[in-house]
Amino acid sequence: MRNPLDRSGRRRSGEEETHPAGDRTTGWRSLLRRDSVRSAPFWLPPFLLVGLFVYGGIAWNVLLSLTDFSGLGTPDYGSLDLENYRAAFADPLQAMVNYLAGVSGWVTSGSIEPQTPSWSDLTIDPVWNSLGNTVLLMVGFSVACLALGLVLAILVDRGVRFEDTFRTIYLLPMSLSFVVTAKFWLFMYNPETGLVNLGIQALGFGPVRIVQNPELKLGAVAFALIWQFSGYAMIVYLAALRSIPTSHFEAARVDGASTVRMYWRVIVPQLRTATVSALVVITVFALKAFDFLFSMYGGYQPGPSADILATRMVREAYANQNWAYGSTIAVVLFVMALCIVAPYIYSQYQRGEL
Amino acid sequence: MAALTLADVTKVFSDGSDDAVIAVDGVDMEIRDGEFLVLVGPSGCGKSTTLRMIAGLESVTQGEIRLGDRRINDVAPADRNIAMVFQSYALYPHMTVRENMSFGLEESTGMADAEVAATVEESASMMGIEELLDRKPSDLSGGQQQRVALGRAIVRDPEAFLMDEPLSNLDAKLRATMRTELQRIQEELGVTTVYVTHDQTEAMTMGDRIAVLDEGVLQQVGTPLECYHEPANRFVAGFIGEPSMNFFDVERQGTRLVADRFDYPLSEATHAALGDTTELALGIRPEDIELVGEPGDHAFETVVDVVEPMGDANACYLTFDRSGTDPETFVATVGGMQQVEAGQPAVAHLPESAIHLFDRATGEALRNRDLPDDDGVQQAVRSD
Amino acid sequence: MAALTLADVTKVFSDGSDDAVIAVDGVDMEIRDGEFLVLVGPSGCGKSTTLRMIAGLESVTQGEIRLGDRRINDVAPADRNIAMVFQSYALYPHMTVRENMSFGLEESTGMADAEVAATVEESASMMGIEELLDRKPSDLSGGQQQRVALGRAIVRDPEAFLMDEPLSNLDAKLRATMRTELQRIQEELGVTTVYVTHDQTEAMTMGDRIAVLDEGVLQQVGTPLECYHEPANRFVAGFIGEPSMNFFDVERQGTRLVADRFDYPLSEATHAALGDTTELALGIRPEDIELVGEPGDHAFETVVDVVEPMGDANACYLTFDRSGTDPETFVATVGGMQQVEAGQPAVAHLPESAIHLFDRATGEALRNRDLPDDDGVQQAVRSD
Amino acid sequence: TGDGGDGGDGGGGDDTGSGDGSDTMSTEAIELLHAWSSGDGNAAIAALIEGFQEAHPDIEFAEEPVNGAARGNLDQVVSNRLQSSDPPSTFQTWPGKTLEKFGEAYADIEGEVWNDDLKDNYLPGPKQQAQLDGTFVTVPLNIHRINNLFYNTAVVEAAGVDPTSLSSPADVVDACATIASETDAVPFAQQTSGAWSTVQLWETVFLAEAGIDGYEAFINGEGDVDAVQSALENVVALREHYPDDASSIGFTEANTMVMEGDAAFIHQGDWAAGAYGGADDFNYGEDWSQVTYPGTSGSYLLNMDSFPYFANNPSPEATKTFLSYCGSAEGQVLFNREKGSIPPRKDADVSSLNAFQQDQFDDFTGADNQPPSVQHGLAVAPGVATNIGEAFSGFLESYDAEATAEDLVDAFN
Amino acid sequence: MVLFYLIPIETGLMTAITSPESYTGQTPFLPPLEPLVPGTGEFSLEAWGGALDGLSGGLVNSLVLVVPATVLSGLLGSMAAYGLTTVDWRGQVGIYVLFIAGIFIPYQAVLVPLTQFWYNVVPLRTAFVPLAELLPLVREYHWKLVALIITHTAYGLPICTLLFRAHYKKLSGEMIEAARLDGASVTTIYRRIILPLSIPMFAVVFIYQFTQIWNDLLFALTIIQFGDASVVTMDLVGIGVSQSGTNFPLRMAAALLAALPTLVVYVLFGDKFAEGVAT
Ligand SMILES: Nc1ncnc2c1ncn2[C@@H]1O[C@H](COP(=O)(O)OP(=O)(O)OP(=O)(O)O)[C@@H](O)[C@H]1O
Ligand SMILES: Nc1ncnc2c1ncn2[C@@H]1O[C@H](COP(=O)(O)OP(=O)(O)OP(=O)(O)O)[C@@H](O)[C@H]1O
Ligand SMILES: [Mg+2]
Ligand SMILES: [Mg+2]
Repeated sequence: MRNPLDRSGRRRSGEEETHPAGDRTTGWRSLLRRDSVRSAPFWLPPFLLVGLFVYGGIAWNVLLSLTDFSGLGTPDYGSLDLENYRAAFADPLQAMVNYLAGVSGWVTSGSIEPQTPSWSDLTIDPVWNSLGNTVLLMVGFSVACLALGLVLAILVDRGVRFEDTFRTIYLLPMSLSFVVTAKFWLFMYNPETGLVNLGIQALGFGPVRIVQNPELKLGAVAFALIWQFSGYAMIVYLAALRSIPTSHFEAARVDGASTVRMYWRVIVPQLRTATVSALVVITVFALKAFDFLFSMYGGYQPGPSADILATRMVREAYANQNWAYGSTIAVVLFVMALCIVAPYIYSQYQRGEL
Repeated sequence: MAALTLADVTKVFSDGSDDAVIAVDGVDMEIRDGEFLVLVGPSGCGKSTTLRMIAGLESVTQGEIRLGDRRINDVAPADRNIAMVFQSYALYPHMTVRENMSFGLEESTGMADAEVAATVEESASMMGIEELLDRKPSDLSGGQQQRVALGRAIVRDPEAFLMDEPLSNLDAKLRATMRTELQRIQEELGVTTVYVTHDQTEAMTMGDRIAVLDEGVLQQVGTPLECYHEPANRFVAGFIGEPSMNFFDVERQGTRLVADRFDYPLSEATHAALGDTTELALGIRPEDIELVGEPGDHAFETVVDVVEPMGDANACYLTFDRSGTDPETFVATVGGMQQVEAGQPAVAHLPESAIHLFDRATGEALRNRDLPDDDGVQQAVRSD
Repeated sequence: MAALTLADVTKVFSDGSDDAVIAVDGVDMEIRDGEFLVLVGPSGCGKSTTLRMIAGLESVTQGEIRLGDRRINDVAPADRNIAMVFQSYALYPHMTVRENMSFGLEESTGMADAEVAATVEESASMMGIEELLDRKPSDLSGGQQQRVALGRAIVRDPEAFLMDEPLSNLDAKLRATMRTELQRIQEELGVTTVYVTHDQTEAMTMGDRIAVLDEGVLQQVGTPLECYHEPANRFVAGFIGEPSMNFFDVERQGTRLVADRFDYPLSEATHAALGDTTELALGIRPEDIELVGEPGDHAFETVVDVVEPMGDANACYLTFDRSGTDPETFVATVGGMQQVEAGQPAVAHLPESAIHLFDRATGEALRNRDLPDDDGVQQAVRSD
Repeated sequence: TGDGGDGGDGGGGDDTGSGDGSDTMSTEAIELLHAWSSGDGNAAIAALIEGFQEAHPDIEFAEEPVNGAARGNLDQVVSNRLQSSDPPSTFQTWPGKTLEKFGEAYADIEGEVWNDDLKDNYLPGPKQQAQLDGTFVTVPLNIHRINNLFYNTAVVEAAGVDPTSLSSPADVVDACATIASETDAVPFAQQTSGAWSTVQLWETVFLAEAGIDGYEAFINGEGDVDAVQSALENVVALREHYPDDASSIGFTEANTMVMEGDAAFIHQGDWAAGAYGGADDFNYGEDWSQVTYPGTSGSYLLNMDSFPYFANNPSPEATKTFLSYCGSAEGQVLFNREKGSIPPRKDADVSSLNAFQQDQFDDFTGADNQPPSVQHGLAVAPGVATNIGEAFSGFLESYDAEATAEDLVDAFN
Repeated sequence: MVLFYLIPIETGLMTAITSPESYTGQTPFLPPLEPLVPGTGEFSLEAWGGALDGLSGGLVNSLVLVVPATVLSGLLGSMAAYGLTTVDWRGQVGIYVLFIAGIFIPYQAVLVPLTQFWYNVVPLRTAFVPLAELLPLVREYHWKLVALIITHTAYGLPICTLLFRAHYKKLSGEMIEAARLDGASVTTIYRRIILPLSIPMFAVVFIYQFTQIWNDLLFALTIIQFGDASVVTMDLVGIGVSQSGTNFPLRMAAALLAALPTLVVYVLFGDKFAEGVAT
């Protein structure tokens, strides 16, 4: 059925995507072997470095999460169990109900029984709340960031003048440290003098408390992060938009699509790759939201509506010296991160980009 | 279906304060209802710009474009009822073939879904791409993509087709196939078509008429054979035909044309056509040069520099003097069975009936070749 | 300079457990010292793979490649003393032309800097790119880049040139120019050259010999005219020549060939060449079909379906029956001045001297056309 | 008691050892980690060290301010050091229950540092806080007081409110209402972007309402939910009188409102007065003043910094010498003059401190009791403190007194 | 829109050039034009002097940290990407996946082991004592910076590798083959072809890493902890805050001063960054 031209054509283009010397197999061995040996000096040292620090760290951390390590002293690697995970994930059903019912509110902890692990005199709350917030923050932030970045990119792409200047301006916030931006945004959210509220008032609504408002808190954090990083999404999208042939825009116009429909149906769906690559970096930023919360709320106690796994982890580990439990939360956070990476890596693999 | 009229159409690109580019310069032409017009010209001559103005993708600086009786200068592209096929096909990569074809119908008409589906199926079967309907463009070969792009244009049942080098991304064999197919479909649908190409074969074989553009100025509009045999000027003569027409700069001295290396006596009739012009260019097509045995009035001694055998014919590069490193040559096409070898002397006969003479200053054709009476070419010329 | 020998060279790509692709299948050929061999074949037939094995960019699964007397199967690419010109030119974008050309010399020879510089200058002047030496590739036109890529190959004074569709990114006019230039340089340097292309004209005009490849298997090696006039099999016959040879499936009944729509009597000589085979394919080139007045033994009544005027010639698509929507046609090329119109009846003469007959099962040529004695083609055939 | 005995033995051993070679030991520099990297804290520690080195020129200092997120980070550093068995000589820490965090790492310094002089001159509250499970391990250096109500004189006068007449937290709410109706000023300057100010406020109100017994019951994990809730409700009532932007300002902004006359009251530790002292034309007694938070008279709600002594000390003798100096009236005065707090020693000569400090010192020495602060880690173990912090960060969102009260009582489980 | 992105920064700048005494915090986004516009504060650069004083040590340390860490992670990332695009063996995908997954490691997940590692496992500190005596300009506390450089390099590597690899895959395969035919070894190809062609990507990676490392607080807190080696973000946390009130102009001046290098890098090379991301 399939045209032989077609097949070889695709093979060839596939081949061009991969590297020249990639994809060669059998027989080629002798040279390859030489190549792989000769290229080992290139990838091996970085790999060892990453292996040692990143994966060594993770492995150690996983190990710690299985111990009862708390306070001073040394962890006892002799008795490993999943007690911490049981404590972390106690009562999942109730937690789910509570979280959904009270995403915006403050769920009384009485409804989920906190656990008392053997290594502690105090009860330990499960991680549900902070887990929920983390998911919410990551998803909300990433989606909004991409959306805003896309809109900006389209606007810039549609021929605003001084494009380079604009591009740089949108990127500027990214250059600032959280320590700085958190202070900026505390000021921006001030109900009396903050510009956000001046804006809301200009629209005819009363001043709104934002920073400690359980319904807006997480949103406010996300908003500030969006401010800081949407510029990045913007430039990635801009680049992608630039690479879509003009003829697609024109074909859609000739086909009778309005501008909005043209973007919605023809252009945006083509930005998948850009979305994925922007998402990678944006997720990395989302994982760093800890620093921002830390600076904004003056510590790792941002309150239940904005409590994320990272703040919870630091709290357990460094304030309460519950190292093992802190490590447990860190592992949860890591697994969550993996949930984002896995589809990404898989899609890359599918498209033959690995 | 409607005629398409360009009246004094001009397009100037001006980049703010920078000097402006006149891409299209007062083009006047009419594409008749159902006609297939091929627009040719060297790169950058304004072909695409002309097409894009017709499509509404580029504003018209001056002049008027009419589709039927309707002035469409200021009509939005979507409302012109014109379909365009792009060189790169411009298929939406994320949509299946079916979605690609439905898109225009959904966006520009109020058709019900079922009707859209039926129309798409119908056009697809016309193009022979029914089996491809659920594939993505990336899963199609070049030729299949081409067919889909065409299908996408057809499905909207437009009043005019515009095509910008639609076959240039295909390989030779496929191009030949698609060429005839495209012609067939256009004939079947009878839709007014403007087709941009820089491929000689396409230009000669596909169109009812050719429009030759150079530097934004229309040089000639005529049937392919008219342009081939009766070029309006030296540019058209040189541009149409491959290998190109050979040109020799000559000076008229009385009834003789004097070139660097030969003297060419003219008949009375030819002489009369030239008026006062003395600075001329003599043009002759490679296939009109005959290699004969004896030098004569119109036959000159030359040396064969290079022979390119093409199977069915040989391209002989002849020169008057083979001593230089890079000798000036002219080409003669001789039959594939005729034995010619590089280095061998040859007598090139330039029959007077086959020569063209151009005013060297203006390029205007003063005299075109004789054509056998009563043949198709002549008829076509007369009917214009 | 040395001859290049491929002895039973095979290349199998196997993707781990997946089924293997036999890209090149037991190719045996010798490219003589200083010869220009053109490798042609349809897309995916293994042309590039063959070339890359010679270059050392791909390992040889089986067989042997020799350059001169040296077996180079396991010699590193850099040590083979072979230069390659790529389709994309593969110039180093960050280096000037001079640096591009020096790179290979610096890396693979121990030449002193001054010597490198002198060699580069020399090759550059040979290619006429002295003025470009300090430009970056991005500042060059396609043709200039092509020339630089060639210069980069030349400068290393290799024993063999490999070129993989080096002209395919150029436009038609430039391609024609570069074609002759490339030939000139190759002749001047006398370097053994293997040239991959899928362009008919390049194949016919450039090479001393053509090697035709299909699905990894070598079909024929011969001079261009040999391949054109005396194809070894139906594949070569159909592949070489544009428009392609016409084929008719025929069955031999006694001394007659019986096709769907015509009977074709054979002369004794022809008949003898066929042996026992009865399932045949009759092939004839478009330019060998003559349109005559009267039907006869080898002349059949047909109808003209489409005429494609090309200026110097007309391609007539003839059919025995024009009633279907998409009639089966065959092509005859007739002179540009001959008047033919679609729909008109025509008698097609298929001279017995011009027909080819192939075994339909194996594709093997049983009988090729007659060639006038004592002409260049015949000589070439004999000399092989 | 066994632990104490061991510690005592060890201390004795050290003592004899150092007696033999005090010169050699003193070459070991004191490594003092603290978070006072800037401002008044930095000046105070500098003054203390300067004073010490004048007295003991032979002892070197490797004083290291730990920058960054202040105290939390400092704890992390120390924790790291302890885990690698490389403790510093001493570091800045809250005494009291906070000491439990590194409990095993401390050593007994009763006798050598905590000699009779110290024991006699520290009031029971601070003395209690210097002990971990009955063992003296740290030397409190200063005392901050939590239960202050500062006010801008002009504003309260304009509203016709007399702060000295208030006698209960409820009175404060009423006074705030009056101020709100009589003036444009914010009645009660408070920040809620961080939870700590609210914890302080609540513990003060709770102390007022539940009395010292109720308060002690709570910090011993036997708190009465209703009392806790009632105090929280008072805070909820006060909240009506916070600045509108309480949640986006920090403490210093809130304090500035009082100084500028934009707010009447502020409840804060005595460090609030540090800012007043630095301002021109804002004088104690005239432009601003302070009362013990209504309902808590007789209590001096403590927040202290202290320098503990590690076992396995890198510079045992020098450290002990330094800690002794910290326990001396001289050192404490040097330090607290800069810090704005008061010396823990009742015999300290506070004449060189400012008028406000002197008044506070009088309150201190005259106090019936010196309960430890919850917020500042003295009253509850670190884990409990974190739970309480969590409860309050929730409270700041919801102001749900009932739920928070439960959380607070549950914080001890 | 542009305003939205600039206002917070502009506010910081206006605050920073207000004299601390006259700062009211009422309209911090207006320029300080006190005598002309009441309530906006007086113009003064005093805060900048204070910020420079307070941060100079941190700035120097940060530079000592950021430059090598950035260059190292960029260089190693490019090498890894090159190695992983050239090699052909089964493990390649696995290794690359590990690199990619490394991008998403939350730093919190490794803080505990990291401290243990640098403080208890590696005797870097002791190794530095003799060095500090031998070499001028090297101080003992620099060991912490070295540890931090290595840590940042390790954690920056994954994303650098990802970026470079995406770039390398777009390079023409024929060009690399041409170089091989020209006789270049794997190393030469890297040095003479790949490296020069990576320059746009280096711009991206350098800018990205520069900001990330410069702005990082978490690792700095964990590894440097205290002392002479503290970097600018650590110094920044405490500056201008004291119990006598927050000196906003000083804080903002310090914030801007700390952000200055990254701001400059973005303003100067932002378009390179954008272009690089685009390629
Ligand atoms: N958007 C534009 N702005 C400025 N100049 C333009 C623009 N588009 C085209 N031009 C100029 O107008 C002239 C005609 O361009 P056009 O694309 O119509 O040529 P063309 O005949 O289609 O050439 P080609 O065969 O290469 O496609 C050229 O000189 C080109 O540089
Ligand atoms: N690296 C590879 N791995 C697997 N199969 C390959 C590889 N390279 C080429 N092939 C296959 O080998 C066959 C020959 O490919 P090759 O590139 O040599 O064809 P070609 O004749 O050069 O085609 P074209 O004219 O399209 O360039 C094709 O079927 C192709 O799919
Ligand atoms: Mg064009
Ligand atoms: Mg190929």
